[in-house]
Amino acid sequence: MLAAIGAESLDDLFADVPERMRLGRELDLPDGLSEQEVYEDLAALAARNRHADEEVTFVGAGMYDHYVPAVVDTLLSRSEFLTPYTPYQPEVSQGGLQVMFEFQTAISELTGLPVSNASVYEGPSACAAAAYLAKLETRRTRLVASRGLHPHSRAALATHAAGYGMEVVEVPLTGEGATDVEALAAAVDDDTAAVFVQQPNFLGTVEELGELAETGKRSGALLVCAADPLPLGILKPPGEHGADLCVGEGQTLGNRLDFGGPSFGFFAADERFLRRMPGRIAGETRDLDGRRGFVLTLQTREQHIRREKATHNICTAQALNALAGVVYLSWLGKRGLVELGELMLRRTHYAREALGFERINPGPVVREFAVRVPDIDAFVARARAEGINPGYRLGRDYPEYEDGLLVAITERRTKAQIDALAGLAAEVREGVAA
Amino acid sequence: MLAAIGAESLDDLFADVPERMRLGRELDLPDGLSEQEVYEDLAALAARNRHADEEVTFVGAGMYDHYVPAVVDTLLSRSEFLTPYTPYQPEVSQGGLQVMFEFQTAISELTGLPVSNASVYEGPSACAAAAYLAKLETRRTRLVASRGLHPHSRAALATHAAGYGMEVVEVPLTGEGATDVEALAAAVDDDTAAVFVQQPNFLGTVEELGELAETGKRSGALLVCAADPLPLGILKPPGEHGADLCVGEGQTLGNRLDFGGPSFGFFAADERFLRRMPGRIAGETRDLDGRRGFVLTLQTREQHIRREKATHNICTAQALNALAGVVYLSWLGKRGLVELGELMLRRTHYAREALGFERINPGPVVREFAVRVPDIDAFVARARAEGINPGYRLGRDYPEYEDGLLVAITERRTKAQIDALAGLAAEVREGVAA
Amino acid sequence: MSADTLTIFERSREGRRAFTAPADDVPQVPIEELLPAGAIRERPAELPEVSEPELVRHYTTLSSKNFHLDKGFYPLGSCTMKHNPKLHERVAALPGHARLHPLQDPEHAQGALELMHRVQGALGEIAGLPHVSLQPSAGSHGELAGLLLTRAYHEDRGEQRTRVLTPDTAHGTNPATVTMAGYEAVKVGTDSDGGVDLDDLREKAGDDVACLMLTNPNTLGLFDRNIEEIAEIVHDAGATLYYDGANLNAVMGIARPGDMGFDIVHFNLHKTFTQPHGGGGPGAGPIACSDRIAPFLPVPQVVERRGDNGSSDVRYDLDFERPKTIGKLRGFQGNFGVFVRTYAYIRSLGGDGLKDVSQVAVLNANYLKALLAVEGIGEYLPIAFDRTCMHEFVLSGRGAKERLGVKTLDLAKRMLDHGVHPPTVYFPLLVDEALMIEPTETETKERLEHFAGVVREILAEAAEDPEVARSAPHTTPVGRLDEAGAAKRPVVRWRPEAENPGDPERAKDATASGTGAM
Amino acid sequence: MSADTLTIFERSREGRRAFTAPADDVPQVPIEELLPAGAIRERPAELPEVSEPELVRHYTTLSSKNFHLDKGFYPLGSCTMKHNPKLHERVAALPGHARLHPLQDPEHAQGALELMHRVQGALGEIAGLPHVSLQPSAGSHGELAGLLLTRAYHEDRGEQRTRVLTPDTAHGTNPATVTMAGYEAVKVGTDSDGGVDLDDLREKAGDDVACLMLTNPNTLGLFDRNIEEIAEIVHDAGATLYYDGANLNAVMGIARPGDMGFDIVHFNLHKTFTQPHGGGGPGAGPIACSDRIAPFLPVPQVVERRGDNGSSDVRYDLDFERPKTIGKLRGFQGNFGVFVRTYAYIRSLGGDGLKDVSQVAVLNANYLKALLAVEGIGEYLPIAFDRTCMHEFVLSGRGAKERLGVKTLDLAKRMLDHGVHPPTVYFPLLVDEALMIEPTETETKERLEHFAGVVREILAEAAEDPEVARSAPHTTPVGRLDEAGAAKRPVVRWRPEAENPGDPERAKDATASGTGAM
Ligand SMILES: Cc1ncc(COP(=O)(O)O)c(C=O)c1O
Ligand SMILES: Cc1ncc(COP(=O)(O)O)c(C=O)c1O
Repeated sequence: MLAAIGAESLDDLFADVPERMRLGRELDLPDGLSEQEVYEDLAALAARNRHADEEVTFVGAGMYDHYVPAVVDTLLSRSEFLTPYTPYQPEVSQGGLQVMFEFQTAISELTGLPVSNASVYEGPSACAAAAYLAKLETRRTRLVASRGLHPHSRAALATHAAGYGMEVVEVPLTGEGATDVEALAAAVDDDTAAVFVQQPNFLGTVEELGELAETGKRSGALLVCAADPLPLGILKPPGEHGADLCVGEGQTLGNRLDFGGPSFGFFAADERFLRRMPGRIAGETRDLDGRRGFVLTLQTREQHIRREKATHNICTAQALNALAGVVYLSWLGKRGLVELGELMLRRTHYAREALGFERINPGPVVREFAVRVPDIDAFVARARAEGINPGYRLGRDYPEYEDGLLVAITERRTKAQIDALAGLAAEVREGVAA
Repeated sequence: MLAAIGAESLDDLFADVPERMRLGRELDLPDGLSEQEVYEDLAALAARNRHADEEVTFVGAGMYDHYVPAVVDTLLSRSEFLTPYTPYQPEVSQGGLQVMFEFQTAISELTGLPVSNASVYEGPSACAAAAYLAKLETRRTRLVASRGLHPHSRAALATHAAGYGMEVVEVPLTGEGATDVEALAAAVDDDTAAVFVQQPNFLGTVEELGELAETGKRSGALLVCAADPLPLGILKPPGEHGADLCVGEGQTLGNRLDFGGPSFGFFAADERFLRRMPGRIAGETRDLDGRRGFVLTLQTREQHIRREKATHNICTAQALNALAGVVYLSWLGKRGLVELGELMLRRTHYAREALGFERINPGPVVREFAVRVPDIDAFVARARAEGINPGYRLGRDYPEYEDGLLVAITERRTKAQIDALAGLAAEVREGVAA
Repeated sequence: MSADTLTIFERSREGRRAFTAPADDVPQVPIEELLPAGAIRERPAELPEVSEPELVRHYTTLSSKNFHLDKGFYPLGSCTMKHNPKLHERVAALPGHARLHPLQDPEHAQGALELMHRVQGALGEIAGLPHVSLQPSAGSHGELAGLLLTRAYHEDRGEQRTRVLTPDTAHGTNPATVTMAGYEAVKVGTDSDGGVDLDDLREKAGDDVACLMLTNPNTLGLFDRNIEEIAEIVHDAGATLYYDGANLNAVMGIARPGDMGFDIVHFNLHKTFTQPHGGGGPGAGPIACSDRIAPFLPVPQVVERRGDNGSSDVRYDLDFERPKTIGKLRGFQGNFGVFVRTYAYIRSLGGDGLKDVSQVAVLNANYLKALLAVEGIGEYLPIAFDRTCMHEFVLSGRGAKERLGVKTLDLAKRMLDHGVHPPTVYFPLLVDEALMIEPTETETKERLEHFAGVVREILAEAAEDPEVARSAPHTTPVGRLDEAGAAKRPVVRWRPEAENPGDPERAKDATASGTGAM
Repeated sequence: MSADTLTIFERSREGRRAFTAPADDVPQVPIEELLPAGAIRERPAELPEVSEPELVRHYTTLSSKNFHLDKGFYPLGSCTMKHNPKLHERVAALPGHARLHPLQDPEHAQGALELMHRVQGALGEIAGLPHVSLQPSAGSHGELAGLLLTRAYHEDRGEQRTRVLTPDTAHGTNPATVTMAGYEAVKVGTDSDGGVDLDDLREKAGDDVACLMLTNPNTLGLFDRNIEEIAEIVHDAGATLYYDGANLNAVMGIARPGDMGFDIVHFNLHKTFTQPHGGGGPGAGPIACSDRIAPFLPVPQVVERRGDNGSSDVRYDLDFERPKTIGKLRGFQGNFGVFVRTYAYIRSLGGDGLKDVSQVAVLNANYLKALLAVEGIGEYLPIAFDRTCMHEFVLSGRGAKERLGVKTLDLAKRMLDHGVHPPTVYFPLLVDEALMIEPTETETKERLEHFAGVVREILAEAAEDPEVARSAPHTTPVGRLDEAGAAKRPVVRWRPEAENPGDPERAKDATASGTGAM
């Protein structure tokens, strides 16, 4: 090969690299290993993590221990889905493109908004993307976010806002763990580009979304609802409540926990924002013979065409994870989604009742709720010793709930498991009472 | 649908089933479960098995703890390989058929015999299939089997021979754990259809195959060599030693342990037995336009054509497992097979030396060896307490080796693991010495 | 030779590899010091030398030349090509199953043994025969086990019987098994109703008969209404009645072989109980039997043992102590991975679910039969025996052959162009130009209707221009293949050019043929 | 509408389902008692109702319409379509990784944190920049992180800079990121050698410039020989020098961005460090930086902590206490599953293996470049800048367009008919009718030669009859698609017929177009 190139040695090919910049040594990394050894090394690392089959976990707070059906693995492992790049040549990418189109349809159905893109990175950065759209749309500079928005979403908003040249203002929660509507009304002004709320909110509270939307939009700001898509099977969709945009974390739809990623973010919007959406969008079209086909469409929004005028810089997104999402939703189906939602809803209320701790958000909750636990350190330690991870401690993110525990319920958490946790809770309550 | 059929109810469709034979109740089985629950039930069962990643296992005795590369899983899980039936329509089965052809080529290379079929069930029943071929070929009634042949193979021979109308005669092992050539010479007569030996034999001994073949074939019997295909990478192939047939268990080639199955059996033969082979054989041919293609060939041997005159009754075989075999061999490649064989060989001799127990088969061994362990119960218990399964106890199959332990080595058993076992062995030896 | 049909051996390039050996951590003794010279291989086996990407591409590309169940309709009669729930692959792959050594002591394999025990129990209940051995590796292996049991049973009673009866509709494995089990195969005729000809049976069922092997519903897809009488005749003759369970999918929870009078049953787990067929296996062929046959079952049996001292502790064990056993049919305990899938299936469905399976399988078959009986199809492909069918039915291609000049084989090949798999063809043998159609319960109404539409279209096309079907398929990776040539000059392994000079003559006298394999 | 292009929604039939709910084991309180009326969904989301087999078939069939890396050559420039070892999927799926909750306390996630720490260390070593954050979700997210770091750095020094420079060859994400980070994007020209135009750079590198974003080798596949001078100019202006790591595959173990003077680097783990691209993600875009930028890195950082009392115990933790941090870019700790694969890759290859990767990537590119320079190709597709290339190179379709009347788009579409994926087209923008070709190191010599043969054949065919290419592709599931029409009347979700009456006019004015997306 060198001869054909007209080079004498491999080194010749790197003649353009200035001598002084060459690494005159080997990279300081451990020696390479055989496949078997790498497998063993990684298996040993993995064994030092306590995963969700090794304990009964009530931890949620943004990612949840749902059952992922085998069809998802089967289909995602197909090389045809796993190994292509973004579908730049639609004629040999109809599989991936149609999946995107179907995904968009499913997200549109869930959110009650007519348009969706084919995925963004994940939940919190999806909020930031919504903020950017609001900025482009309104040219305003303030973002108002409920304290019920996931702490990571609020953090990501703030980080990105520094670039967008925007300020983030927070609206507190009421004593019942819901967004304070009056405070929201006070926070929103003529320079507010977008208002961010979350449904259910970080504490699991079912927000009065209609009221929040009405209030939030009063001065022309966009109402952005972050949502967990799974409970949207039983909750009125944000779009029907008047949300302009609905974004969120898609992990709950057939994706692994994966210590936090990769999963996918979704981004749905009202029709009028179609040409300002971030990321890939698949559209239906025809070929020269009139056959139905799908393409990446509205590409003039995107960085590779529009460059500095693009509506977002996103390029590689989360196509495979979005595929998991649409396969999962198709597996659940129209009825299954409702059944699963109702099961979670009932179990959540049952668990809250059974635990009997003081409630931080006493109103309606789905899939998650927050309570105050007397001597929370001891309770958590006790539960963990029993192989139960009892929930997420709110203290770090919410100093006002220093003794707060956020308890998540999925279809994997059976009544028996809830009862076991309730048994430990009873001990604590009695201990305190005694 | 019933209307189109002209039936009133589902029951109508079963009118032909006499009333008295109908099951007038539900089947007495537990109620059906959701996917998630079935998964959990099976995961709970699986957790009650101690598998080969949960201990350091030196157990072999016919199936071995080899590393199965990820490519095998990837390719076997493709629906295109996983879900078709036997390739009866070659035009839409070229994938499966070409795999069979490649598999046959690989087996032929390993065994040194020109023809191979596309798989039989597994090892021991492959011996029985060889016996049936020998019966059809020679019309004789005696089978002579070395005591070095796997006990399961000897048992399967006996079971099937009862149907074939044949008798099985056993040839003992020498004091060094190899087939006794003189006894073999004495056992073989004019009515002997086939002689069975194994390479390496059940104790791991490398048999003097040339001599056994010469002796065994003296009176016109077929020499059948059972073999573990993996060490054939470094051992002279049975075909070159004069074996007429070579059969064996394919688990070691990229198949799981699976508590004993499914794996595959292979069946290779000298050219002159081609039309007496059992099972499917793929052959190369052309289509009407002269394009290369593959078909199931020589089907007039088979049950679906020849019925009671078939050379065997096998129908469903082990195509998917055979695919694992050829993928694994292609992954290893020409050099890898040798490297792996040499690694096992060296580690086996190292382990035998390191353990220091009295040797049952002191001569050359590959991948496995047998030793006498003083107070074997205590030693095994001790090792298991340390998370080591030290080997297979020979007592049940070989009363003459009541204190015998068969120790298997694969590329997964590192020097460190061998040394750990050797440490325990030293304790026992010292304990006995003391 | 197009790159597309190169074998992996032809893709080999010196020095390439996917595998890297793990660290060689023991002393580097040369192989010559460890093995006698005569035992060492002189030249390495000519395995391919390829990189991982090329390995993956080779087999991925090959795979895409296969039709498969996950692609479309696959009504291969007698093969029960039902959907295999994807969960089954997941649970079979759990390390506790997939990485369990077969010689792990029972103490550390309690999960596996309990699973097998439960499968035994469930199969026994489904068959109505309480004693089960999971050991046989496939249906035909189960048949052989059944006849070896029959032999052992008769011999135990001091009887030497020499003949086994099989109907002329029987699957090829039945007579093939008879011979392998050392019996003479004797054919029994079929009556005008598609059932066993009772007169013929009575005549042949002498005291030299060891067994009647029967499939019920039979390979015509018909339930033999005379089953009671058949059982009586066979038992009166002192013979055993063997049930070929390949068609069990029709009657689960509806009628049990044991209740019909059968003594021994084999199950094709890979048919009735879902296993991805893998292009020709693996499967498993457990057997169930009545009390009188039980003593002879293979070893080991999976047994449940309760604590001696009246304790309720249960543990599972392998029982080798069965003095009258026929012995072992194969290594270890059978195709355990297949049992895991079977277990998952039975556990998912429960008793009523299994009954649903059979009911819908029969419903689907009868619906498709009705769709194919209409004008434009029925006159070309008349039903062989016009009765309510069970899970499958058999049409005759007689009409198409006579009136259109296209044979069943041509129709089958033309179906390939329509993206559906053809039915089983040319079987059962007693039906002229047979098409044996088994849709299974996992197919939708739309799929059945689509298939009927395809058949109609092909027939209409053949009425216009039969040549299209006769030269079909036209859209597959290869066209009709020369099977006769392949058998005449068999090339059954690849060899380097030098060793295996191309035979330019071979392509020339290509005469495409086809078989009714199954 | 052919059944083949039906969406999953169109396959829906009332009452079908794949899912069964687990036992509903808690009191059956009606939903109305648990949720306020206004919060309850009034009509169910119209998800499809399909059985598992039909679900599987639908997506399996869809999948088969994709070209993919495991099928064949995929020389998509700038995308580094290298083989993804199958091991990586296996280790990523280990339950200890895949089923680990992101909020598991560090004590019970030591394996994951150590893995991340090791990946940080390795990436730092490869980049020659010691501080690493794994958090960004993809390359462009890494770019944004880089500019937010730049902003924080300047602001921390009390400076307000307003412009960021990007070469005119830059990938679209670079200028797009500049705008999102609140800067003005300013273009820098390319010199006749294909490198940064130093004069232009000098002129624009004022003290209002915050950063120069550079790819090296750049998108022309050329290593910028003036990199030292560039770094000097940028640093003299007080700006940061940002390295777009998309092309790192060319220089691993050979030259390190840190040693070249870069301050911040992003890695496209999904390019250089193997991730199956998934049809458009997931990926990950970690960043590495120098000491002066480090205080601003996102939180949390994965850190190693040693026992206080001088003990050698090591534990890994998430560090949130970084006062100058830019904050969080996303939820949790980043795309951990991607890090597992990256780790496996680096561990498999080691330092010398990574260097081999780059050497062979460059060798393959130069070899293919040579094959495409010969007569019959070179005159139609001249190289844009005739220098030794690095891991990729850019041809211009100028010759083909002028002399044959076929555009680069036509050539690309015609390649589809030959079973190879076309290169990236129409990028970089400054090359007329560009073809950007990156073969990667995992391709064999035969593949490169085959591709060159395909190109030659297409050109020869176009010389005969350009229409074949102009109307290509001819063998794909669909022909050239009407992208303009799709954008004009966007249909971006499926709706039931009633809601979405077919627009019969749409097909008519179909004018196929194509873009040079990447
Ligand atoms: C009726 C019948 N009997 C027996 C068999 C043999 O079963 P197996 O292929 O599992 O050996 C078959 C399989 O096709 C069959 O259809
Ligand atoms: C040169 C260059 N920079 C940046 C990117 C953006 O990376 P990502 O797609 O990971 O966001 C790409 C991806 O195509 C690229 O090629």
